[in-house]
Amino acid sequence: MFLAASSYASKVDFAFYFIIYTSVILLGLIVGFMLFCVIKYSKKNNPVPTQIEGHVGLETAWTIGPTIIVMMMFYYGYQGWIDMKTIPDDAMEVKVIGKKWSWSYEYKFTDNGVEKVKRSGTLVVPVDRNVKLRIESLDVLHSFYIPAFRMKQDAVPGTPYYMWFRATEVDQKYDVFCAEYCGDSHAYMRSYVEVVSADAFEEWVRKEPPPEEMGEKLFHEIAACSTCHSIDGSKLIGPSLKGIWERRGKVVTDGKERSIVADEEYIINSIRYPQKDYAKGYEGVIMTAFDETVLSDEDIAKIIEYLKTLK
Amino acid sequence: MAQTAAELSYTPYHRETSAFSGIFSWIFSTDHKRIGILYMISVLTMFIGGLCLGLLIRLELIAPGATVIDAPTYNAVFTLHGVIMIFLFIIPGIPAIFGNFIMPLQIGAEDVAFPRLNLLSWWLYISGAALLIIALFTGDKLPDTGWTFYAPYSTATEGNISLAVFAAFVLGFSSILTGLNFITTIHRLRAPGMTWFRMPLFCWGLYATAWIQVLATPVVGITLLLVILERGFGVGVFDPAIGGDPVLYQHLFWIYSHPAVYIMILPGMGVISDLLPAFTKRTIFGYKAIAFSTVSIAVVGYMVWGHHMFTSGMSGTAQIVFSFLTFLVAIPTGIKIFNWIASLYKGSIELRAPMLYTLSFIFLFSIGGLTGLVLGALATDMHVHDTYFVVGHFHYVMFGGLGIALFGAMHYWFPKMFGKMYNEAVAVVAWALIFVGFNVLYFPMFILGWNGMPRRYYDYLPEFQYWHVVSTIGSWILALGIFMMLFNLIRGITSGEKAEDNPWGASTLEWTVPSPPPLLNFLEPPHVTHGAYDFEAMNKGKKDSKKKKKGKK
Amino acid sequence: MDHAEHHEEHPMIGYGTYISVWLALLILTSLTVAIAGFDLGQYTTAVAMLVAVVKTTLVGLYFMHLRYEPKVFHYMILVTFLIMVVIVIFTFIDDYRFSYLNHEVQAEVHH
Amino acid sequence: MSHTANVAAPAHIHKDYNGAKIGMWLFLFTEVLLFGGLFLIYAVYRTAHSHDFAEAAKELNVVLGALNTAVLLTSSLTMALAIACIHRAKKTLALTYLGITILCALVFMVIKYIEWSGKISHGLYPGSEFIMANYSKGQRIYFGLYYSMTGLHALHVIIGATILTVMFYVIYQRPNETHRWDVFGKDALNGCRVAILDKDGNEKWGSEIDESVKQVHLKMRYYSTPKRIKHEDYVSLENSGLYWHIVDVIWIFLFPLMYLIG
Ligand code: HEO
Ligand code: HEM
Ligand SMILES: [Cu+2]
Repeated sequence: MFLAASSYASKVDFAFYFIIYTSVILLGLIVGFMLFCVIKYSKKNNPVPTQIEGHVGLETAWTIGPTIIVMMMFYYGYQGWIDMKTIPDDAMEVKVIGKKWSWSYEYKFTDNGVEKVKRSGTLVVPVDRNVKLRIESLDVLHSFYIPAFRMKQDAVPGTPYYMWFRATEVDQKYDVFCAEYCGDSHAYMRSYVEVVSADAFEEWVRKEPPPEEMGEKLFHEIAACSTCHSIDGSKLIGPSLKGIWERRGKVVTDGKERSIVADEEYIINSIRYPQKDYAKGYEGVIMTAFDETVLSDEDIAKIIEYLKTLK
Repeated sequence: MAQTAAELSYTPYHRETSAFSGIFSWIFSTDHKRIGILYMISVLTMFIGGLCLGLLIRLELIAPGATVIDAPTYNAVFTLHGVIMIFLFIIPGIPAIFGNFIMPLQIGAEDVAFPRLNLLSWWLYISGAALLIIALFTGDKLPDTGWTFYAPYSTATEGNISLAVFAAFVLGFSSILTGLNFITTIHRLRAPGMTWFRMPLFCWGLYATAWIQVLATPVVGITLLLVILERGFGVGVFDPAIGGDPVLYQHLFWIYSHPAVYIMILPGMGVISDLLPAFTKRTIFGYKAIAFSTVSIAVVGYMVWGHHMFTSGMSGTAQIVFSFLTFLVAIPTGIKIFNWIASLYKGSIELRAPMLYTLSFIFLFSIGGLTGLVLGALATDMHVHDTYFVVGHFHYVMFGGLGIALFGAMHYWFPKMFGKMYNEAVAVVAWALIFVGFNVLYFPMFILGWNGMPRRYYDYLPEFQYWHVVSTIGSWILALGIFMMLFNLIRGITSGEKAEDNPWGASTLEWTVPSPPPLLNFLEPPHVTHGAYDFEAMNKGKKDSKKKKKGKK
Repeated sequence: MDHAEHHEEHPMIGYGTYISVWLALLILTSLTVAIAGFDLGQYTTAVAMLVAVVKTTLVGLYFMHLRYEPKVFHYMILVTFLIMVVIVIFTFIDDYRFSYLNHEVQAEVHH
Repeated sequence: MSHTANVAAPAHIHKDYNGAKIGMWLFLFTEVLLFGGLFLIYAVYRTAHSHDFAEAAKELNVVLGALNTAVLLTSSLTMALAIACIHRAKKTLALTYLGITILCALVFMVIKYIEWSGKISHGLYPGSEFIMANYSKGQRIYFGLYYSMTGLHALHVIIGATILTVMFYVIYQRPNETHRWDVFGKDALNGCRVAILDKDGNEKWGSEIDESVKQVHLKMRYYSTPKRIKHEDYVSLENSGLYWHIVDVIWIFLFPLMYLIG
């Protein structure tokens, strides 16, 4: 069977196998009895049927029996779930932000008494440590799903929801999927969890990319603009941003066409209020709006610096 | 066979003349039998459309990456596949076709209570279907939300949602009218002596279904209307940008759509309860238990909708309550299954095509239902929700349940509806292909789902490919079987042998009228003196009437 | 069909009855409006709903003749009413819908 | 024998008076649940944002709302009276009451129009910039619901009024009764005789049915007297009345929930 790598995964698997094995037995009995009757009481073997109206004892038996069985199933289901839902108090919090079509992660930490935020496009977590996820969405519904942890929680715009896990295997990399349909590239809204040792984690959190690389990282990983905008001129969901800086172009605002120059103001507006102007040819294509909580003004400035390099 | 006096002197319903001629004598007919046939043609057409889309989905998924279509098209294809299969195939399915044709015959009525509403219901069905097709060819982008139309994606996407949603609204209306008609018919038009507990179980299934149709459909109606208002005017009730709560949309949607799964399955269960006695020649085991379990499924079915929302961000208490009640639904369903297999005991079983479908229904539906328990359990659903495990589950219950029951019904009532017989050997081969193809197609989905393959995925990781390929091959076997079955039935209509009035020796009332029945169903007003599956009384009755006839001579 | 022959004619309801019901309805309406003036706090809505239910009952029993209809009608109405209650209660069990919308709440189950 | 039964039968299916009423009530249930969905949404948001709802409700005009309640209640009365008059075969009076009912519907719509247009001119409508800028989430939802619920209700008033107008015409047309039998292809009728007899049983008019007859069409004129009134004469009016009353009942709930939250 495939790997189960979180603290509660084994309970989930137990509930699963309990239900499956019980079901297989029941189904076996049902099919067995059916086959037996079909042969034993075929028209040839039993030309004269016996009319049996019913039997109160049997009727009671197959009401009470299944009731007991399903209550057990409910109980084991509940057992595994209550673990998932009871978030340990000592858990380290990571913010998970879903948007069309990428996941990004934010870690708060203190460095010499200064509050800092680390952002990443991969969920890096220390092994054997309780991790609490605060799951948010910027646009539509998404669902944060790590099969190896048997864990899933929808990301609902407007409301954060919480989930937690404790990874049990070190130096592993697992897939993260989006499990709630969210548009064209739903199937590509993937990410990874990397489980590392506690020391490696501390080192990783504190490591900042050099400032000049930050714009690139934001563009490709954290804000993941690159899921919709190519940098090589090819057309994805949105227009390519190759040579965008100071490019002249046409946009559609409130149904009317107008010419613009892609200067700083225009780019900032396109990130903050993407539905105001549509690049011509992309009318109605809804881009996620990034407010200050997700991309600060400095972040946008860094992204613009990066865009300037895309000649 | 020598023709009896009755046969010589009646006009079958499809030959009857009316104020209209040609095709108009059908599409403007208020005769429940003609409307049943109209529904049969339109529902099966839609089914074939949906089936082709299903095959296209499977073809695309034969390998990772782009295979035959691009991602937006794929998303539109599964949305349409779902919408067509749910709203145009499976919900109208058995009630609209066989409920219309057979139910009035079974209770000894001349027609349904409101024949004109019945026709209106068909017209609404056609309008809904037309609107859906119009939605495909207008607007900038195909509707791509999945059949669940979840907000806020549905309120924000540029896809042509409003029209598609309106189509679903219209279809809901059609469904409501059918339900309203059947409740009134069963209350008011039962023949003298046809007491509630002498009714065939098929009628019980329809009766419970009809109540759900009447009391659940309006809720989805208003929900879909709100999606349209949201798109048009921004009323904001589901849009978090304005202040609304998308999870509330899910509550409202499932308040209808969970009871709707019982709209789908209860008529199918009714069919099975009718077919079993016909091919075992013995009364059904536990008639009342089956009747009551039908009603209790309908009732408890109203209280479990939250099991679709375990990962949506619902309160913990709600999750526990909904999970608990979900397990309770399994109990009446189990009672049915056990009574059915007990009905085989000491029968005199004939494995004709309808009976093969009946037995495979019990098998496939059980697999579907039992995997439903995995979904209903809290811990496991957190993992398998929105994966192929769910896709496997609902195809087993819907297609393996209702779909197979519908195929069985098509064979069983075929001689009554058309007065002809299909070729039995071809029917059995087609059944075998369907049965094998079905399992090869859908069983791998459980494995995929348990291993974490999400649903509604255009593309997937290479490690999932093996089972996807198996599944795609299964889809071809299944499709082959279905086309063979349809071909065989159509050939039966055009050039089948003439069928007797009661070719199966079944005990319910519809078999006492000529095949095909005359316009007003009964040549002599029926008088019911025994239960639906009372073979002894039926055989005695036959002897008595023969004696009488002899005596007259 | 057997029912069709002996459909019971319900007794003629006097004009006076209708007019009294109408007057009662108008009085109840003024009552609701008046009560809204006082501040009954959380009970305002409860009282308003209670009055609305009484008004509905009057309309149903007299204007819609339910008093004189066969029992089936009453059972059917009861079923519809119960379904409505079930839908509301079960939605309300999910109380995150109320708390979450305004402020942040923990998603844990507290035991 | 059996074939005559075939021909006569459809007529008596339609005479199932209780059946027609059950059908109507079932339809009313769907209406109740249609609004039920909205009331459920209302209940959830009201619980979540009770303060905002109370604030937003202050924008509504209680006097107009109460007036409209009275108008609808009165129309329900006249509707019931119209049916009572038909029972007693008082056609003119019934038509008068029915007319008043339709008039009330119009008055209701006019008042509704005044309310809505007043609000809209102040920028109080869903999605308006004014609302988005000045109102909290709960208040925006309140207005979204206000327009959806009263709008859907108004739509029902319009539909109801249309049905009543049709009924007005139908009753006005009475006492002309038309009966039509298709006899074409019903061999059993061949050779039968259609006749009109006077009270002594003498034939005043008569004719044979042969192949050339396709339809028998009878147009009768009678005057409604209490004895002659049959269920068929007012079951459709009663059913329209039921619809009208349910529209009223929904308003009975909408009024306090929208206008009177303190
Ligand atoms: C015909 C339609 C139909 C039917 C009859 C059912 C029946 C059931 N369903 Fe299913 N369902 C249906 C159609 C769907 N369901 C879904 C999704 C779905 C989900 C949500 C999954 C998720 O999204 O995470 C759950 C929890 C269930 C549970 C159940 C259960 C417990 C039953 C029970 O009623 C089954 C009862 C039957 C049993 C149990 C087997 C027979 C009994 C035996 C053999 C006796 C012995 C049994 C015991 C002792 C237990 N279903 C979806 C997905 C919608 C979407 O998201 O797109 C659809 C379409
Ligand atoms: C040959 C027949 C069929 C094939 C090959 C098929 C295949 C599929 C597949 C692969 C999916 C999953 C798509 C995805 O998640 O990406 C799907 C979805 C679905 N199918 Fe089928 N199916 C068939 C018949 C049916 C029938 C008969 C029904 C109903 C009775 C049905 C109802 C649905 C529904 C409701 C969905 C969900 C759509 C959505 O996610 O919105 N299918 N089908
Ligand atoms: Cu369900």
